[in-house]
Amino acid sequence: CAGNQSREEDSQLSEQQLYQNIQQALDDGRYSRAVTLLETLDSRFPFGEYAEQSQLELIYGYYQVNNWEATRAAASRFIRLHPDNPQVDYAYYMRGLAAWQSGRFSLETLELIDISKRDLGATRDAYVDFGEVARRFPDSPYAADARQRIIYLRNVLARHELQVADFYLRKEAYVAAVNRGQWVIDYYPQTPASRDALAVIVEGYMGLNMPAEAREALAQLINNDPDNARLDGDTFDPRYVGGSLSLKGS
Amino acid sequence: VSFQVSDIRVEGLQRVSAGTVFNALPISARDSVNDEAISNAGRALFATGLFDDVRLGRDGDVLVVDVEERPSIAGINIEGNSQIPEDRLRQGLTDAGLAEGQVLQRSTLEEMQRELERVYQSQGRYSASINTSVEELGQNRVQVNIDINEGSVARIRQINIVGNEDFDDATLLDQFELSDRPGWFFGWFSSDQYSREQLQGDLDRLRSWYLDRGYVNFSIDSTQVSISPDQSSIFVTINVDEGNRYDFGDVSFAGDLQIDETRARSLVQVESGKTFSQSDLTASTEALRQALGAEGFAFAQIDAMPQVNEADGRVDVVFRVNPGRRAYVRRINFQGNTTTADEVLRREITQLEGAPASTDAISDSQQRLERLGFFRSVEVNTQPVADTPDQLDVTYNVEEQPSGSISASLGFAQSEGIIYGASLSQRNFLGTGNRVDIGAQTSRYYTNLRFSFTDPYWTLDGISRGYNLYYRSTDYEDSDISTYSTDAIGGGVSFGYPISDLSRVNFGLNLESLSVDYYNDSPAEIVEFVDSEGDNFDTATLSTGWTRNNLNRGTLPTAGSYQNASLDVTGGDAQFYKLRYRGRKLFPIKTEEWSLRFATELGYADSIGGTDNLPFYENFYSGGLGSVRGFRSNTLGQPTTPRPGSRDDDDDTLGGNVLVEGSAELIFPTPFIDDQRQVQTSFFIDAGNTYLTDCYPVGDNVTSACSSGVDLSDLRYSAGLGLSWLTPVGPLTFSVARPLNEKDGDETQFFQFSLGQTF
Amino acid sequence: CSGNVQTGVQPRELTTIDQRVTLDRQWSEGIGSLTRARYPITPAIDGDTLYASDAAGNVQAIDRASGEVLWRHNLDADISSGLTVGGGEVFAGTQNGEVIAFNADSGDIDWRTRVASVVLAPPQLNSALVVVQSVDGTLTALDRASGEQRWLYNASQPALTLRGTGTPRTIDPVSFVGFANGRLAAFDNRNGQQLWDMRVAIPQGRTEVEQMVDLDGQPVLTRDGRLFVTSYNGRVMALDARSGETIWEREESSYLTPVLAGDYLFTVTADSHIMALDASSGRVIWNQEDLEGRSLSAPAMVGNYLAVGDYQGYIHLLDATSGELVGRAHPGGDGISIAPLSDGDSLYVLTNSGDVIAWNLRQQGGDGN
Amino acid sequence: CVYKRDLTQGNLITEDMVSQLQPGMSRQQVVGVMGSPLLRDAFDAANWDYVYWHEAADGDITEKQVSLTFRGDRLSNIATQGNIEAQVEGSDGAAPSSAGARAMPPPGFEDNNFEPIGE
Repeated sequence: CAGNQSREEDSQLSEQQLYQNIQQALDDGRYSRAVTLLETLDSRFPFGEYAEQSQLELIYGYYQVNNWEATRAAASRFIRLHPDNPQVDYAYYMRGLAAWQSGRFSLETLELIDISKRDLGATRDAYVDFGEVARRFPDSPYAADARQRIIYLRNVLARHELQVADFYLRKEAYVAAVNRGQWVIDYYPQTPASRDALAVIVEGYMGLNMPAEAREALAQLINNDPDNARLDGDTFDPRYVGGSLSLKGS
Repeated sequence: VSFQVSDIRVEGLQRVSAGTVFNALPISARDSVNDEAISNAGRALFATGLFDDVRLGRDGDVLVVDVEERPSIAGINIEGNSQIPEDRLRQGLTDAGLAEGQVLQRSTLEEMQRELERVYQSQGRYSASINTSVEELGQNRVQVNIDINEGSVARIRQINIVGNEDFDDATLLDQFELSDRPGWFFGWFSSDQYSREQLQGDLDRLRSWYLDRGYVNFSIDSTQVSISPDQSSIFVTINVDEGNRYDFGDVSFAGDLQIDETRARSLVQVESGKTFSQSDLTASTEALRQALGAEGFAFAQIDAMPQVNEADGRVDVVFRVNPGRRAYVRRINFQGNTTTADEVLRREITQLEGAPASTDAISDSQQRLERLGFFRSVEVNTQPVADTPDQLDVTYNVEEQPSGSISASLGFAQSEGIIYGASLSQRNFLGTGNRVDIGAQTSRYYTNLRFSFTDPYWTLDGISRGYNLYYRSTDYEDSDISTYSTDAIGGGVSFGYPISDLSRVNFGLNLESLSVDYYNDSPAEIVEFVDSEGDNFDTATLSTGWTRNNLNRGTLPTAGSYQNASLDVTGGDAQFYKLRYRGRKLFPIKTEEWSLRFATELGYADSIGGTDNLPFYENFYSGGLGSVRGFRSNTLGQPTTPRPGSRDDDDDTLGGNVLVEGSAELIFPTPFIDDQRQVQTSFFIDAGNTYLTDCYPVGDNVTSACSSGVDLSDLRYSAGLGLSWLTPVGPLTFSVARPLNEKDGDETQFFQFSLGQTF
Repeated sequence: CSGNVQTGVQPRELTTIDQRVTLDRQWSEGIGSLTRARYPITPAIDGDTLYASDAAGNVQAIDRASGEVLWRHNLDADISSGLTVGGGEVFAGTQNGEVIAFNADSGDIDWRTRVASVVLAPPQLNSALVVVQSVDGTLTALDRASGEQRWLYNASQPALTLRGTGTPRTIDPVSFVGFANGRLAAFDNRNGQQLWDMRVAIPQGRTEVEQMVDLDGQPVLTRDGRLFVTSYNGRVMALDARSGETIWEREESSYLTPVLAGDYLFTVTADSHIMALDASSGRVIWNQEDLEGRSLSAPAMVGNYLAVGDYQGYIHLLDATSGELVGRAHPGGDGISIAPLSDGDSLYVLTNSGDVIAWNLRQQGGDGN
Repeated sequence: CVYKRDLTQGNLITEDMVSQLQPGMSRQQVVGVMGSPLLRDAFDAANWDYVYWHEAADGDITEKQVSLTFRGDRLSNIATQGNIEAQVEGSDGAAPSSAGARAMPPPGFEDNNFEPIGE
């Protein structure tokens, strides 16, 4: 018996009037009102004239009310329903942005908490979505911003790998350390962290006392990052492992 | 026949946009089409799921597409469901594509109706009936009504097991969860409601009952379920063939065992001559699988193959072992640690990356994470690495919970009245895993400034280092602890060493400078002590302790045990030593939520060297929360002797140099609360008291009111109900307790609570 | 907003009737408990003796006229089915899936044989065999003298069946049996070969309950070779016993054995309507619906009246020709679900609480025969 | 006296595994014998290094290395280092876990049991 009176007056409006009210609410910045109206429009006229446009505005509305999950869900739905709609790059971009926001951490700006040390689920999602925008829509208005954010995210992910590699070096688990270093070089080659990854690989091989492989990595390190902190000329002094290594066989 | 399409005209569209039809139609203007292309087009349009009917025709050379749109659902109204909650129903409907805004497919509606009826039937609600109706709302929109009549549950009137010779029906029915009697408590706990799943479960229990008692060939021939004409009673008949009993024959191993046979035999619980038992077989295969898992064979498969030889009535068992490839762990990932740092988790993991996988290490590590007390839940799962079959990645998924307390402005502990000031105590400070305690508090009796910092992993091998500083000034003028006050300032450092998987040793040094003074109504003991020993004590204390712990959770544990023994030796202005032992043991009963908890705390302290008596402010106290609940805090012990002429008459206590405390608790699941990890309720019996091996001197013109010696009949007992709750602000502890052997002069307190201190 | 409507038919309140026949209680005897499961242990009449037993195997032989207990004996077997008496022996099924035969005079057990499952329907005899159907749908024929198994046939069984099993109708050459899967079959008693088999009720509807099509009654066989069968959620049918061909059929759901008297076939439907049908054409002669929903027992002919018991323990008498309610008695006894027995002029009723009561019919005033 | 766990890294290498290797084997066959190499050397795909490194609690280290060079998909050279015959420890070589005994869940410490002094 409990009908949904609350949406009574909205459900009488025609598609046209509903859309007007939505534009009005959006212009006035009354985003939660706009979101409810958009949801009504979406349920009453799923295939109406404004269907696609209203779904895009719904993504924008959810984003404005900081509802990251709903933004991502609405964006995914738009991408699924209208894969070749000219505005689909906007959906990918907003989905990435929502993941980016949920990955941020309030204290992060205070540099008190280094998010590269924390759970990077959201960061990875953002990285994938922005990658989609940059790759498939190179000349979309959002591509430039996406590329910037990709660089930032990539550094965070690479720094995370290095921290774990460092832990395993201290723990004397050298195979683990080398593999973590290798991961940075495979997946995040352009990041500054990839140079420190080489240093980790050198130190890991030294730990395993495999000088040949260590020198191979050292050669790479020297010509990629000659003034790396661990380098003094072409000898490498490790952070934890004993001894030092120079390029010329010793 | 084919023709050149000059134009395409779409009719019957109401709300679907023409664009959608055009890009779904495989034909476009100026194509030449034949009958076959037209029928494909019809099928394509139908596949969009938007149309109930699609008709394609010709008008000259114009292709006419006449569609009848499927209505879209404006709302779904569900009536009469009480057994199945509405949101689960709606979720089911949405999954099946029946949701507001979606297109109505009548076939899905019928399918949903049959599905619902099947669900009710499996719950024994045979007389349930569901009818659905669709109301037109105009503009091709419809209102869907689902009217459910759940009917009554058929009650089991009889379960009859036919063909059982060696065990009678009653013994067998004890193993069943279903019963043919209404519950003993107004049918509240009745389990005579028929459900097919439960019957299946009971048949399995019956089968394992026989298989665990040697009936290798036991079989259930058939089961009949019949219902009375008025659909209110269910009769279950189970026809069984027991077969005869067998004992275990000899045990052998086949396949590539990877561990030596003697060790394998020790793990296996099968002894020839013992009665055959299926659960022994399962336990043995599990033990072997775990042993192989520890050796890196994470994917080992072990099957126990019983071979019955009728001749001597014995069953020989062959354990066929297939170790599978040796497994290695490539990467270990963590999810959910939004504040705790990766290293704080990773250092607890005994399994390393780039190393052989050990199922023990992987599951032990989950336990270690849980014991940190930072997480509400810890789950672990392993995923194989693509195209490298013998490598796997391990992911620990944690859900963080507040692991400390921030009581910024106001705290209240009954024994000290209102506490002002701020205190932050965090066991996972900013997610670094370090334990930080910063506190500034003043209350009626004391001012307390403290700072302590401990890093559990000063070295990666688990050596911990901690240091602290404190300033404490107290004035026990009219509190229960006798009438004197002490001011102290001190600090120290301590180190902890792991000496095995389970236990640790710690050493520490603490320097303190303390001053005592008393008031005119202070008891004779204090005055005499200060007169003879002085009122200023600069001391250094060397402390060493041993701890063994395997509680199953860091906070509110329900299983495992914890022991801590410590010896502190103090030198300087006062010389004394203190021995302390704390032990806790928990036995989970049925599920983890019920458990029995036994705890004890014993203490003995005495002066050495130049000091005659243990300084009274170092005495043990008893009574109150975390000790003997139901008695006012710190009021158990020998009475003090009032000095002649002093007006103080209520007999405070000085505590004692011997402490005996113990408690037995039954922890039960808190009703109406589903997250049992944040709350713990229990019935308890506490016991305890403090004693003085020899009374303090009281000077010559007074007779001491204390009687020395430890007399266990003086132990005070109390019983009551306790609740601890981990709130975001900090742990909250309540208890209501009634003393059982209260003596005159004891001060009791029925209701006690405290915020911010875990006991 | 919508109440929880109880499905099935609501029992009707009794209305006052003009009592043209009174039932005088002759004698009554406590037999013992039929247990919560209410095992249908129908007593049996042989000559002057009535044999009755409770579920624990306490058997009694009672003189029909006086109600005096001739002998009492405890069989070490838990009885589950009605009793059948013949040739000085009494046969019954046990709760542990056996069939037992015991001496009608002393109560000593002659033989006991394990069959596939519990037997609820009373064993049926012919000169050489004892034929039983067990709850798992298995038809077993045992040698009447030794109890050895001669042949067996097992029918397919739906997941959910109605409580109770079809009682076979056995004569020397042939046995006719209705199964829980809605089929009726005829078997050659020599070897258990199926002579013919036909579908009486077709399962329709969505739920397992609506799809039940048990033939729980006993087929009625006439000397001239006609067979009358009832079925749940199915049809009442008349068939040619030899070929199985349908003579007539009516859509009517019943799980009780009908009674044939002359040209009248009386059947009690699942909704507890009592109907009289013309045995040759199936036409409805009368249809008494006043006792609707009262979970009536199977009917029995006594004199010119039809007797049925109901769930509140009432016995109702109907005039066989008009269907009018003409007599009523109320022994109570927690309801009557077992069909009353009659030898033509007195009536024997076993109540659910385990008392056997004998009744005599007395006319009121002069009319009626 | 600090309790240290054994530390194992890399693939478990045994004598009979190495003895089964001969030149000409395909990469797939090598994986069949040795398992897949844990140490990934991205600089030089033609070379697979199987490394075994075990450091016991008391500090003594067992090391084994098998470096295989491939020409295309065929194994061309096998070089070994360290004492290949040494006994190979499983994971941390902890005491055999007898199923029955482990009633209580395994190790850890409650409230990371280092009591700051003076509380």
